[in-house]
Amino acid sequence: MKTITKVNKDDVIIKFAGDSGDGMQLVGNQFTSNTALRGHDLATFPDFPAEIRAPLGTVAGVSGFQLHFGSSEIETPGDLCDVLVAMNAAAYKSNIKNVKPGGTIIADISGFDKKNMRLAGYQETDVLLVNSASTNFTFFQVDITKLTVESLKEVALDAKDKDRAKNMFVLGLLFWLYDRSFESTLAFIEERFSKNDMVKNANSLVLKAGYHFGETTELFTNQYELKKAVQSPGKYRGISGNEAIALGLMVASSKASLPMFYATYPITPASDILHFLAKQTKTFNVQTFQAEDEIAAICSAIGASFGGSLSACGTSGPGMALKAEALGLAVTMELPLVVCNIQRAGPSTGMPTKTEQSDLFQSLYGRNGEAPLPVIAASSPSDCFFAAFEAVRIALAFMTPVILLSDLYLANGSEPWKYPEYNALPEIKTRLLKESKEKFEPYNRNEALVRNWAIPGTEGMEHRIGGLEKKDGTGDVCYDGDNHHHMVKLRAEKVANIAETIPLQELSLGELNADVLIVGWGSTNGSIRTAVKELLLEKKSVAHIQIRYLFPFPKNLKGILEKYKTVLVPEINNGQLVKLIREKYLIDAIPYNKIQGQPLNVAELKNEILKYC
Amino acid sequence: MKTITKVNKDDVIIKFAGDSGDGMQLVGNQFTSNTALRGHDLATFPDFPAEIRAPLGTVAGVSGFQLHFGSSEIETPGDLCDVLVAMNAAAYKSNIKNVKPGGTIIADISGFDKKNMRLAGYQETDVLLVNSASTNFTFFQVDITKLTVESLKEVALDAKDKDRAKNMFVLGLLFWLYDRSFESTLAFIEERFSKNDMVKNANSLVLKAGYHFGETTELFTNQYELKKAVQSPGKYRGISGNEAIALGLMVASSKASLPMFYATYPITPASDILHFLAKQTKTFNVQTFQAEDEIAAICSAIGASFGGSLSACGTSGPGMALKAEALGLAVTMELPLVVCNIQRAGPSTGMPTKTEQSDLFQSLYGRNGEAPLPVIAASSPSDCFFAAFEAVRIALAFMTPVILLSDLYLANGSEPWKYPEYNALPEIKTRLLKESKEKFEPYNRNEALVRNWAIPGTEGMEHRIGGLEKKDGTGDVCYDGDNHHHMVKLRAEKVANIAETIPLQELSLGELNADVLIVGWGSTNGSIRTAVKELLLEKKSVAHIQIRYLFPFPKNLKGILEKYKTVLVPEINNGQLVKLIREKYLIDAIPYNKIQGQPLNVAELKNEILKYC
Amino acid sequence: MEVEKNIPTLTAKDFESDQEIRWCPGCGDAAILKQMQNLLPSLGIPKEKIVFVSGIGCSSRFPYYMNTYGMHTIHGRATAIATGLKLTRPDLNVWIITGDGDALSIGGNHFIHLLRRDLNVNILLFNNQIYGLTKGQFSPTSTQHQVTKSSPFGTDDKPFNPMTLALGAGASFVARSIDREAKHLQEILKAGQAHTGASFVEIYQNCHIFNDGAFSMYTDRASRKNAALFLEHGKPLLFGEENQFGIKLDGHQPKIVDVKHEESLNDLWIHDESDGIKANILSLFFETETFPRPFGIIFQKSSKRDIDQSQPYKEISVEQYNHLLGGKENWTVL
Amino acid sequence: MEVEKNIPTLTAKDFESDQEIRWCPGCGDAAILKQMQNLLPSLGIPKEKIVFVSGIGCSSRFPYYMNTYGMHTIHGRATAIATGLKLTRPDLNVWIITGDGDALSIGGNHFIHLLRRDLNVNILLFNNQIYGLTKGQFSPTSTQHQVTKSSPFGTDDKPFNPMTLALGAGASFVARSIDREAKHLQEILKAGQAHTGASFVEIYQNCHIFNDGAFSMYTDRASRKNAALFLEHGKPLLFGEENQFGIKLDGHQPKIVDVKHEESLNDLWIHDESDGIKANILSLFFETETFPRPFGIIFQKSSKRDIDQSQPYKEISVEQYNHLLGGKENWTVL
Ligand SMILES: Cc1ncc(C[n+]2csc(CCOP(=O)(O)OP(=O)(O)O)c2C)c(N)n1
Ligand SMILES: Cc1ncc(C[n+]2csc(CCOP(=O)(O)OP(=O)(O)O)c2C)c(N)n1
Ligand code: SF4
Ligand code: SF4
Ligand SMILES: [Mg+2]
Ligand SMILES: [Mg+2]
Repeated sequence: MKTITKVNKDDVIIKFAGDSGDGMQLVGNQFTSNTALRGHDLATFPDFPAEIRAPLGTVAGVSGFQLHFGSSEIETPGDLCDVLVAMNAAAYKSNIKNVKPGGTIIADISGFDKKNMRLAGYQETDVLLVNSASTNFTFFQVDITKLTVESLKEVALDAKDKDRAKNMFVLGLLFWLYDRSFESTLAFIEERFSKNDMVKNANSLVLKAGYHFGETTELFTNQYELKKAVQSPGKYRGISGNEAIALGLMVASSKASLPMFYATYPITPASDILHFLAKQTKTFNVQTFQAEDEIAAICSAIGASFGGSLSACGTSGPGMALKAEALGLAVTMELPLVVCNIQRAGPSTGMPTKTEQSDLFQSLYGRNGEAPLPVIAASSPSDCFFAAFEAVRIALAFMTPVILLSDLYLANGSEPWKYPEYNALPEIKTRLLKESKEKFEPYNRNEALVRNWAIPGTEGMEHRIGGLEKKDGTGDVCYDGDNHHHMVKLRAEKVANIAETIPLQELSLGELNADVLIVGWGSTNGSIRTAVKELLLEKKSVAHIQIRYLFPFPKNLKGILEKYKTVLVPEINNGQLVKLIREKYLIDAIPYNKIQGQPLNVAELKNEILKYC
Repeated sequence: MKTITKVNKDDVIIKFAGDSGDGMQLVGNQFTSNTALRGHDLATFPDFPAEIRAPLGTVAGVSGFQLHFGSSEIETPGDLCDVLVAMNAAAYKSNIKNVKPGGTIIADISGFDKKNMRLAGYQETDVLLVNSASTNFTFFQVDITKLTVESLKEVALDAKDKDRAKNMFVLGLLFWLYDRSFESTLAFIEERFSKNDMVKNANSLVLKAGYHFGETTELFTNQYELKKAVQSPGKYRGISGNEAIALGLMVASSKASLPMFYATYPITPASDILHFLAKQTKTFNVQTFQAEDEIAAICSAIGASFGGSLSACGTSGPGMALKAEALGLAVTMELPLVVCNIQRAGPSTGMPTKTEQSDLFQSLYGRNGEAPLPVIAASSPSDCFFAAFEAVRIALAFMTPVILLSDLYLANGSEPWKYPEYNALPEIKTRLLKESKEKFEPYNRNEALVRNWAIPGTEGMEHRIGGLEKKDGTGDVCYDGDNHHHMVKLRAEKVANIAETIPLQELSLGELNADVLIVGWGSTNGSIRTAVKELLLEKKSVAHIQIRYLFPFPKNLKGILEKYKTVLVPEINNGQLVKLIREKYLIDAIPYNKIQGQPLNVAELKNEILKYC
Repeated sequence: MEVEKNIPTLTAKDFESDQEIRWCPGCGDAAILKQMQNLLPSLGIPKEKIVFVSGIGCSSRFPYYMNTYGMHTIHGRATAIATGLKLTRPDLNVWIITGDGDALSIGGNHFIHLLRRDLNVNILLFNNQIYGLTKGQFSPTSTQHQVTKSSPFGTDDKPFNPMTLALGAGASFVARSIDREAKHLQEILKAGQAHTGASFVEIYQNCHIFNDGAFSMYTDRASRKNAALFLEHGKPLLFGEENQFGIKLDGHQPKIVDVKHEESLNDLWIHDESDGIKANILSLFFETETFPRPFGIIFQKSSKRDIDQSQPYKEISVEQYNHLLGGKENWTVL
Repeated sequence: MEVEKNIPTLTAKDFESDQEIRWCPGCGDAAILKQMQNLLPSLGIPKEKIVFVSGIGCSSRFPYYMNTYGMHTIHGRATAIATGLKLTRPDLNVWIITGDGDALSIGGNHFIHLLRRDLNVNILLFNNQIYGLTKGQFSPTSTQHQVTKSSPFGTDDKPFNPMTLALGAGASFVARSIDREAKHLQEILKAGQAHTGASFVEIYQNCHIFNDGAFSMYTDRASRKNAALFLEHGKPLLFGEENQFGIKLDGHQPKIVDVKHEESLNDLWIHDESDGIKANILSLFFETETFPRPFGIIFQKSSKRDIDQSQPYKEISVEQYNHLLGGKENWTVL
């Protein structure tokens, strides 16, 4: 028997990459849940090809799944990976530049034959997978396809189906490498293929074959071990950003005792919210509506809101553009509504499968006239839950549409989440008015300038609202100049009043008075935190805040910003938050922009920060 | 015969006001063209009721026309009027607050009977039209209706038609008061009613009756005289902002040797551009297309642009919101296109018959992703011509959509215009490519980063473009992160390059280094100029610039702004340009915002400026 | 719709709001408003359960004048807004008020989708064949070659046939009436309201400011009997001064016959609201010069949609929420 | 369209662009592409005069693969974009490529308006009854109760009948074909192209990833002869394994008859493309379970639009422009 060395690691980044048909997402997800159950912290990010099924074996068809796990806090799926699993030459080609120097590549050599080399765009004479000083990688060449088929020789599946099981071989092999048990995946196979014994059996066989291959082959002599992360006690689950938004909306509307109406039109990367919610419609007070377009989606949501539902929409950039006119209507009508924009790379259709945070300005200003509304952003997959919950709270407390910003990276990424008990979450108050002594006037307001909400069916409160300017109080159509000035100011003030109900901005890392403050928003949280943490370890004078409330800003933001010589604002856009800060506080905040369809690279960000401290 | 005193005046503001059916617009227009022919400078502004025909006699149904004319430069139709012509109680009620202390009111007492008083919302006991120290107005009560009918007793028209001619009586009377000849109006009547002798005759009779009434009645003892304005020699005409835009687009496309395509969906206050252009389609190379909505309008314009037309759209706020998504497409496709936004009061439907400048942010930022495009604004009715001409030039020189901002006040207002000869206007260059030695690549660029324009029908240049991110050069679909970053930056830089081709910002009034600089944009030019001129006469240290190029800004803007202690930015919105300046130059520019659906009040603005100098 | 007990008897007056009517005096819209106010008390629906939803246009001012719940929204979107309202509040009685531009130009898509979905709402299209509010441009129902402000040389486009369009989109109730026929209009509104599913009623409405007399052939004494065909279920198709003309089907082709001379009444086309093919033939009369314009219920069938009338708020247990929060797979850190 | 002289003879290959095809291997879209590339050389239109315009969806990738001018635009708007192109460039040969979501969901309004305006363009609707590109949500042509990613319990909505919708919007050419019938497809494309006015061709297209087999009854050996009815102008309506079934019109009602036993061929419904009423009856077969699905040209009539084929750039004199600039009334200051 071979000697196995146990190697300790703090964290590991693995990228599973193969053809769209190779089942890499499944491998990634299985390895992830196993990792989570093992008690490591982690973050994942799948990257799908733009095409549904690009031609087999081509770079365009590569599907990947990146997992970062470790024994301390994990903030991002990581820049460069320690281990690349490449199921074919195309997967190798599109990922090799993202492997750490000294990293490991596990390659299925069946995927590197002449045909696959050609499809990936290599010359027949190109030499890959060779250990050499220049590449500085460690290559493990395994004929995974062949080994899979061999392990199934007793099974009466056809060749294609046998071939398809090769992802289980990879999974088994990695389970061995990281010294895991494969019970969780066996259970998964049991459930998933419960209706097809043959396939179930085959998958289990191959999974075990992969594991045993690791155990027996001389190729691998190391096994990697990581300590459990120190996690605060509680109940955990894995969650993606889109699932978290769906849950947040559902739970919040229940906390407000309102039925929920989710109106949308499919668009990447928002569609999964619809898919998730649609499944809940029989069990919970949720209705989903796939409208004929984004305009109809938001309009139907406005109709439902008038009718007394908690209405929400989900979309992405181009769909958001189409909602502009109706958002203005919701502002004037002062109806509650949550619009989730799961951003992707623009402009126009842009790169629908790549991430970006370039719709902040659109959220703030993309409407005709003065139509202010609150904008908040989520900063991690699980944070999407709280952001959605908060969006609902604000919409109902202030009778206003709210824009909630997420993005493709949060939507598809996932992480462990210490989820709350339902009872631990606060109730949400609404402005619903069931009866009134005086004559009901729809635009009568409370101290915070918020109007009441009387819904059809409520006797004696019949009233009409609309998109023409309205007289404050009565809500009658009004063309008076002074009233209009008053109403424009009032709508702005009402939104400004939200600042009274939101938490003060907290410093996320570092000290007040450090040399540099890094100001982020949204999904850059992980990258920025990682960079700043590392710099703090290097004793650099740097601090970090991540702004959730983009409009209005927290009341103490100015005070924080003024404490720093340098304010650096990294964004995955061409500079938007940085402009808001410059304008509002007249601070010479510096933009840092990488617009490459992916999360900020931590190493590059660190280099940038180092220029200022 | 009575003695007539000739009174000299520098300028006069007259407001004609009556029921929608009273023909006040016609009176206003006739008096205006007479005034222009007489050689005075002038500015006019009609204000229509929001309803097509609100109930007769009500305040909602009042239609007005304000004319300001004089012997020196006239910048605005004026805040308060010297003379109010009130055809009924409602017209009186809605305009009396805008008459100067000491002003004159000419009232048709038939319009102040019990019924009209009630319809206007007065008590029967209310006492109007009475000269008293407290009101400080001079009232002339004339039974215009009765006098009109009397002057037509020989004419076989029915009572209703006779009644309708009363506007001619008013006109005649005012011609006498301002010592005019009525020949121009006689000629107009001749043409307008050429097909109906009876009506023609009646109108002429009444016009003369009005004039002679002035001559003979003891009521009027003053006649007012104004000197001719000192105008630079040349050919003049009266023009409204919408006409000027239509002309500017037409002439510019001809100067570029391109057919013009105007695609739109009717909306107040932009529709008149369509009405004007539609009339030219048989004679000029102009095609108009009334689309099914604003999305179809801009999309058809994009299609026509791809086909080699100079495409333009006209709309207002809500329609602009609907164009957001397609504007992004035009940005990515890098196609020339001019979109005119004739702004009105928002948000949502807002007040469609009131003016505002609140769509600046929407123009700059109202799209998904980073989708920069140039934005320019017109500053007076006649300036709309040059702004449109310039918009076309930029669109064609830079292969980009351009947003041209006007507003209801410019659109409907009019002024004398020293119009250019066709040959005096410059040719416009396009990026049309008819042949090429190398393989044609749609995203190959010149030094200014502008691509070529090859249109269908051009052999050998077949190519495909679209809204997905494109590889620079070839234009192929491209998901590469570095290319995307490059393209985002490139699109921004291309627009920034426009600053190299636009005039430097000029100081409009005052000195560099004055205490206060007033920075305006768009239609506020007249009000600001008037205020600043008056303050300069009062020896205040104040200066004024009006920014036409809102994105990108002129290169020297920073230099100008930095010369002043105080920068005050008056806008008819809640503060938009002011934010752009603050953000870009980190200057503590101060907003001044009046959002009342009408031009800035000069007196109020002066008071505001006085706070700083 | 379940009619609640003990509703105080309402009158037309109860449905008048306190807002001054701002249509041009004599506008057809006002006549339609009146019939609506006359109709509603007879339905026995409490005021607070009724919602009028409109887009933008002269006609879309309608909700302001109704003392019920109402929304005056944005151009073309009333149908979409009403869709969300009705989906979430099937207990409400929802009326959509829209114009020819609002419904068929900018709002065309939501219009056909609402008919396809066949929600239980009432759509009233005030067709004046012009854009009233924006002062006189052609609409998608303006006649071909019509001269308007935006078509000084006449329009190029042929108009929509709103009936074939609605039928083509899958409408389950299609009818036509006219502002000047008070009684007919009220009956049609009532029938539309009684229909379960989306009812579409096109109402010819005179805009005497910008398109006066567009429908005068159907209202003028001299022409109306020859130009208009009033349909009644189960009755033969007759028209003309003295009902002297009838229509029969020769195979699948309609023919006008002189009843007095040629044919017995028995051979005539008997109107059958439920016959989709006949409905289509009737609606195609629009495209001819020879056939009279049909008024009345052209088509009515039972809706294919499972219409969920009551959607009670479910009581969900805390456990269910905790289960939802916990997802499929979770673990405990101690 | 005037065909220019001396065009070098083109081959299918000339119409292939240099872009790699990125549809799922086996997608029906590729089969349609092939037929288009096969067809175009025979039309004698120079490559540079042809433009393909598409929206967004799997099918909308089409223009990238055609070596002609092309635009891949935004979701639902291909029809609107093509409208502007064709209005200003009537000399071009314009093809619109769109999907069931693109044309009938988000783009429904432009679709019906284009048919109403009847511009001389060709609209090809790739109907796979699903959203392909966004990975499997239902579309407005998905069957009622279809289970998809966004309808885990089945859809509530009934689908559009694209044929009645197009006819209802005033289409002058309406046809149906299917990806698997290469020859039929090519013939229909050719006929659509030959039609002056907007031609609408619905093409059943299999998405074997998200909605496999949606049309297998029309392609499977076992069922196709009974399920599909291939129309030919002037020929009787026959279908079945051995053409044993015919359709006749009993008055205005279609009936299926057993040709062998009951009826002589002479009594059968003879297909007449120009008969709008028959076209509607044919298109209503879609809504039945008993009648076969018609393929071929369902309707074709001459367009009502005055189609201005050539719109030459006018030479305008400087005087004309000076006159325009001077307006009606002007004066000179000396
Ligand atoms: C997005 C948008 N585009 C355009 C308009 C301008 N607009 C208001 S009403 C209207 C058309 C009115 O015609 P119709 O729907 O037939 O109603 P009518 O006034 O004739 O009753 C238009 C174009 C608008 N308000 N919003
Ligand atoms: C404004 C907008 N909304 C939504 C989308 C997302 N989207 C892209 S294609 C598509 C539908 C595709 O279905 P279909 O038109 O039937 O084409 P197929 O992919 O089936 O060929 C959707 C919803 C988008 N690109 N733009
Ligand atoms: S313009 Fe026409 S439709 Fe509008 S209110 Fe007046 S008459 Fe009625
Ligand atoms: S998803 Fe369906 S429609 Fe799209 S390319 Fe694949 S098979 Fe074709
Ligand atoms: Mg209308
Ligand atoms: Mg599809």
